[in-house]
Amino acid sequence: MGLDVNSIRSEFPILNRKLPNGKKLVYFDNAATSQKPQCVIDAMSRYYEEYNSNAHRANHTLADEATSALENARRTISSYFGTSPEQLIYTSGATEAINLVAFSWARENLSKGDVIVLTEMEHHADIVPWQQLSKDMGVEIRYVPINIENYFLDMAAFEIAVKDASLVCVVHTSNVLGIRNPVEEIIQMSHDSGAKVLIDCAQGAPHEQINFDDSECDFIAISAHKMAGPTGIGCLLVRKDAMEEMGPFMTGGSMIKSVTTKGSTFQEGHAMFETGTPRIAEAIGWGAAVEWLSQYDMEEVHSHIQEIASWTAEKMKNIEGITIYGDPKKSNSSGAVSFLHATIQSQDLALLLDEGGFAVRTGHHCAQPLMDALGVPSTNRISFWIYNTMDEAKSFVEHLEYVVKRFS
Amino acid sequence: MGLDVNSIRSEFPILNRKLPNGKKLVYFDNAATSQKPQCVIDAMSRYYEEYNSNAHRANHTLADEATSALENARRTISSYFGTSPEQLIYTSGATEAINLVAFSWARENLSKGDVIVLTEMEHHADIVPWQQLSKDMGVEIRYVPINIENYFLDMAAFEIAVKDASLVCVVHTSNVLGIRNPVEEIIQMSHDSGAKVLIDCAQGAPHEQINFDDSECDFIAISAHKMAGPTGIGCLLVRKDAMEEMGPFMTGGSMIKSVTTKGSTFQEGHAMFETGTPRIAEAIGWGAAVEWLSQYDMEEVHSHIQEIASWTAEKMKNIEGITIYGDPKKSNSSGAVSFLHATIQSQDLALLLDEGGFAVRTGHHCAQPLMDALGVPSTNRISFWIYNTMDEAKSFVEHLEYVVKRFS
Amino acid sequence: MEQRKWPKKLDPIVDEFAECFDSMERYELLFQYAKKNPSPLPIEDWSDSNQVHGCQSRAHVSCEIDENGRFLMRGGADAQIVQGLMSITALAVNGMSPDEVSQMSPDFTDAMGLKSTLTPSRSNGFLNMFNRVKEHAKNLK
Amino acid sequence: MEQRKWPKKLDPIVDEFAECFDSMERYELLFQYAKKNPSPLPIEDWSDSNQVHGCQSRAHVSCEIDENGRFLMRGGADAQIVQGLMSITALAVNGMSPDEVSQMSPDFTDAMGLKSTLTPSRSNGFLNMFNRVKEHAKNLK
Ligand SMILES: Cc1ncc(COP(=O)(O)O)c(C=O)c1O
Ligand SMILES: Cc1ncc(COP(=O)(O)O)c(C=O)c1O
Repeated sequence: MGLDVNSIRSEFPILNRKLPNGKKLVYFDNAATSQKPQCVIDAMSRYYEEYNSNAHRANHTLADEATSALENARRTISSYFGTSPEQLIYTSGATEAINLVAFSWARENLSKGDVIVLTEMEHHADIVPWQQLSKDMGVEIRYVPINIENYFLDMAAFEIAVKDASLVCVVHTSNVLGIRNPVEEIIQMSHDSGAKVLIDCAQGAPHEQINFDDSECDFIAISAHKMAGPTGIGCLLVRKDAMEEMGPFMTGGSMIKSVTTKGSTFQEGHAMFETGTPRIAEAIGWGAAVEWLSQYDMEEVHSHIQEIASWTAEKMKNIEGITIYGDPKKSNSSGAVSFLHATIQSQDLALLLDEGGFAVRTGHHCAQPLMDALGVPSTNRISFWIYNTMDEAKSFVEHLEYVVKRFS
Repeated sequence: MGLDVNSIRSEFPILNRKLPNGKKLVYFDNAATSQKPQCVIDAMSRYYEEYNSNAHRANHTLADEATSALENARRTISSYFGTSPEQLIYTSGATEAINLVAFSWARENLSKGDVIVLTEMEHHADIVPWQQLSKDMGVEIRYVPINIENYFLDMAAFEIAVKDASLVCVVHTSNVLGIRNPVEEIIQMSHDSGAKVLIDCAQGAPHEQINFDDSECDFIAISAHKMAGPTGIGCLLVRKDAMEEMGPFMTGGSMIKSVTTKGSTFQEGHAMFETGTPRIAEAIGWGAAVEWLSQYDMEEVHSHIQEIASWTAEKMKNIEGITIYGDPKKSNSSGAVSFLHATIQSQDLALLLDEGGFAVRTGHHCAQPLMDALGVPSTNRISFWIYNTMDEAKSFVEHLEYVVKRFS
Repeated sequence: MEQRKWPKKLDPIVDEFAECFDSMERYELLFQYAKKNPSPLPIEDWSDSNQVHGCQSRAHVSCEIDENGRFLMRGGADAQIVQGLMSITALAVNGMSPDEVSQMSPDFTDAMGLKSTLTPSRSNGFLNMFNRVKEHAKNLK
Repeated sequence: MEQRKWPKKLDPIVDEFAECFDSMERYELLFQYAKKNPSPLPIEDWSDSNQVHGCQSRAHVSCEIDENGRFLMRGGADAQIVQGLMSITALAVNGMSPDEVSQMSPDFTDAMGLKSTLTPSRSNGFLNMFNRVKEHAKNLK
């Protein structure tokens, strides 16, 4: 069968976009955020046009419809991630999800001297909350290095670091390198050492089918906007026993059972962690995105992306002065290709690529410790998704060759 | 001139909604959330259809456009609230805004024994975060009672409570009673006692023009969704000197200056409090909402609402068994009318009103201490906004009379 | 026609509701049934342990097996609509075997024309009450 | 026609850019100007205090008044496009009075056809660099 990429593209209005300079948009910044199919955009508009209402305590029809839609979205999304609605806590994104673990679980269950294992490959979202915790509580942080020959985690170092650890926080797939970490092994080894595990699936979820319950992982953080969903929403998936160990984080309406001037009691389970007016339109939009995605076989989607990425990387290697960071040919790479040119500085290159219509991310990608490990201040990064085509990749390689010839 | 309410209504697609039972929707649940004009819905769709991209570190055209739109929205919104963009921190809503003050300012600047003044009229969002702080840090909470004769804050009690207080947190306008508190006086008295002031403007912002800089208030919390904006966004407005006293709250990307495995340094000002992928579509939607709202004179909007509310309340008082909580005739009431019937229980009444097409909120309205003060477990509440009409109010009163006749 | 999944003795009640002219009449009928609770739970017996959660109004249910080994549900609620549904449920389940109760479906409310009033996200708690009764029945088996 | 708000000596440069066939040619020209910096800031003088913030690439600017009371801007950047703009800015401001510098507008970049490349949200920092120079000028007045 194969994916019908042309038909998929036709569902994304933005992919017809002409840039102000007349060039057709070639969107290669998918690791930063994905584009949205019309059905996702429409699901949110329909909510606002037909049944917008504050959810919960529904005593009127609109509130009933909004609440049902919110909770149906929770069912759709949790089931897509292989778990039950009770294990899903809506957050504003992966960043808030990780902060939630730091505030609700770690502050309640760790104490001075306890060890948290991170890697050099983490996104700042999975570093800074732990550094803050370390400052406040005196927990120790160990960083597992990467092997800069093959860009893999140094699993021998991990094995040592995980001893006596209480919490292990690892990125599923690096947003810079596209490297997919051996999370199954990491979860197993962490549990063997008695540590809880948080996997940052911000990049993983758009590229493979995550099965939370099967993974036996304790916490998984996900952002909707990188997987065809809207901005402003994401989730933390939490195993039952871990959830029972969590204390409240942000507090206010909805998460309470009762409030008096003497004190308050809280809801149990995921409801304790969701306060204030819910992200109703966002949840509905994400639900629609997940429904849209679930019509495709993620392995097929992955091979499609992988084919483009490995072809592109191979061609780029032949261009004078280009260095690639990561191993895009590896079959489980997410297809993010980080690169630099020897003489054209990364920002200059970004502008020269933009001039050709190519949306390419440039900078430290919120992963400065990884940049330090690679010995560079920044990289250019192209990253592909379901709607990208080999033709786009070809035109990119041509434009890059042209730019390098003219400007290096 | 007067408002052209019919023309305004035509901008809100949902107001043409027919409910499943064939009745026309009459939306009287505006204090829970407002409806959105087409231009707000379209602004968000347009973002997703034409220039969706992750913001910041913009090196390509789409990212540039998204970042500009995000920051233009900040300018539009902050200017509407009479302050500069630097004083506005985007949050997910008023609840997160208040939690931000608790985590970032209070935890840094208060200590055991310090006094926080609340009122009995607060929404749970402005109670529970302080109770948590009290549990964790031993700060003392004083609740200013309301006078249950006229439903006003007991300002004599406030005057006593504010002595030696470090922080005063007061709701601008009660979501249950519609009562607008004398916030100018409260701010003055608090500052005179050396206390900082947080005003919860979730209900205030949709009903009057908030001028943050002029108010001299230290913190103001606002939700977009109650003022024609989307779900999932709101803000905390913070005075410059208060912002300088705040420490980081949630951490991760964007809010940092540099991250190394040794430690991190943070951005200054509002950027320190915004981490992760921004609520881009939401900010754009809220910006459009504020632009839409700013074509109207809020005093005119207020009189329109007030006229409907006071007329309706007056008529309701004549219905056998109806008690009204609050003083909707007061000229600065927000037009929220809380009521109960002597024999028809509030939830039964809600369903009977819903059957007529009337969306009415019922419950404790996240204000259980206020319910306790009023001596009731819940109320029914109707609340009006710019697009409501006297005809809707008339049909509501008729239906209520009919229900009371038939079911009491 | 769909199969009726409720005890035969509910048929007249279901028909009575189904024949109502509109929702207002159905509500009126529920208000009437609220007064016909065959086995009320006196207010002084309303406790935290027999409270139905997720119900915005107060609703309490307690179940037992009577001397003849038959199921007996006692209920009370401050909202008439919930109370009416409780009465009807009690009329149905009282006298059944716990096994029969544990297999009952709440479909009769659909047939009564109350579907939209009783969606899971309406916080009137009928479904919670009903599930509570079935849980009791399972535990009493 | 819009009034030219830049020093006359920039006219030939502005014209040179305005006559470019497309953006690629303009960028090429900027790369060339990057090499013609009249007053470079040697890398060993790049410090935290003269770094231009909000600029993703490294850019440093330091300003002084020379013995003749004339403004002198020294700059260095690792990105050629920013460096090219710095060179052109230096060509413009060097030799001006601080007062003149503090009143300069960055409009010449629009006339050069670089508007879309230099929006405030592009993190290439040209505007930050330019404002930094003007601030210096104000302080040196
Ligand atoms: C007075 C008041 N404060 C705070 C809130 C909380 O706002 P949100 O749910 O948008 O965070 C509300 C809204 O319900 C409110 O009415
Ligand atoms: C690996 C990784 N973790 C975490 C995040 C943070 O996600 P968000 O910005 O949606 O909170 C990102 C996205 O940039 C990411 O790539």
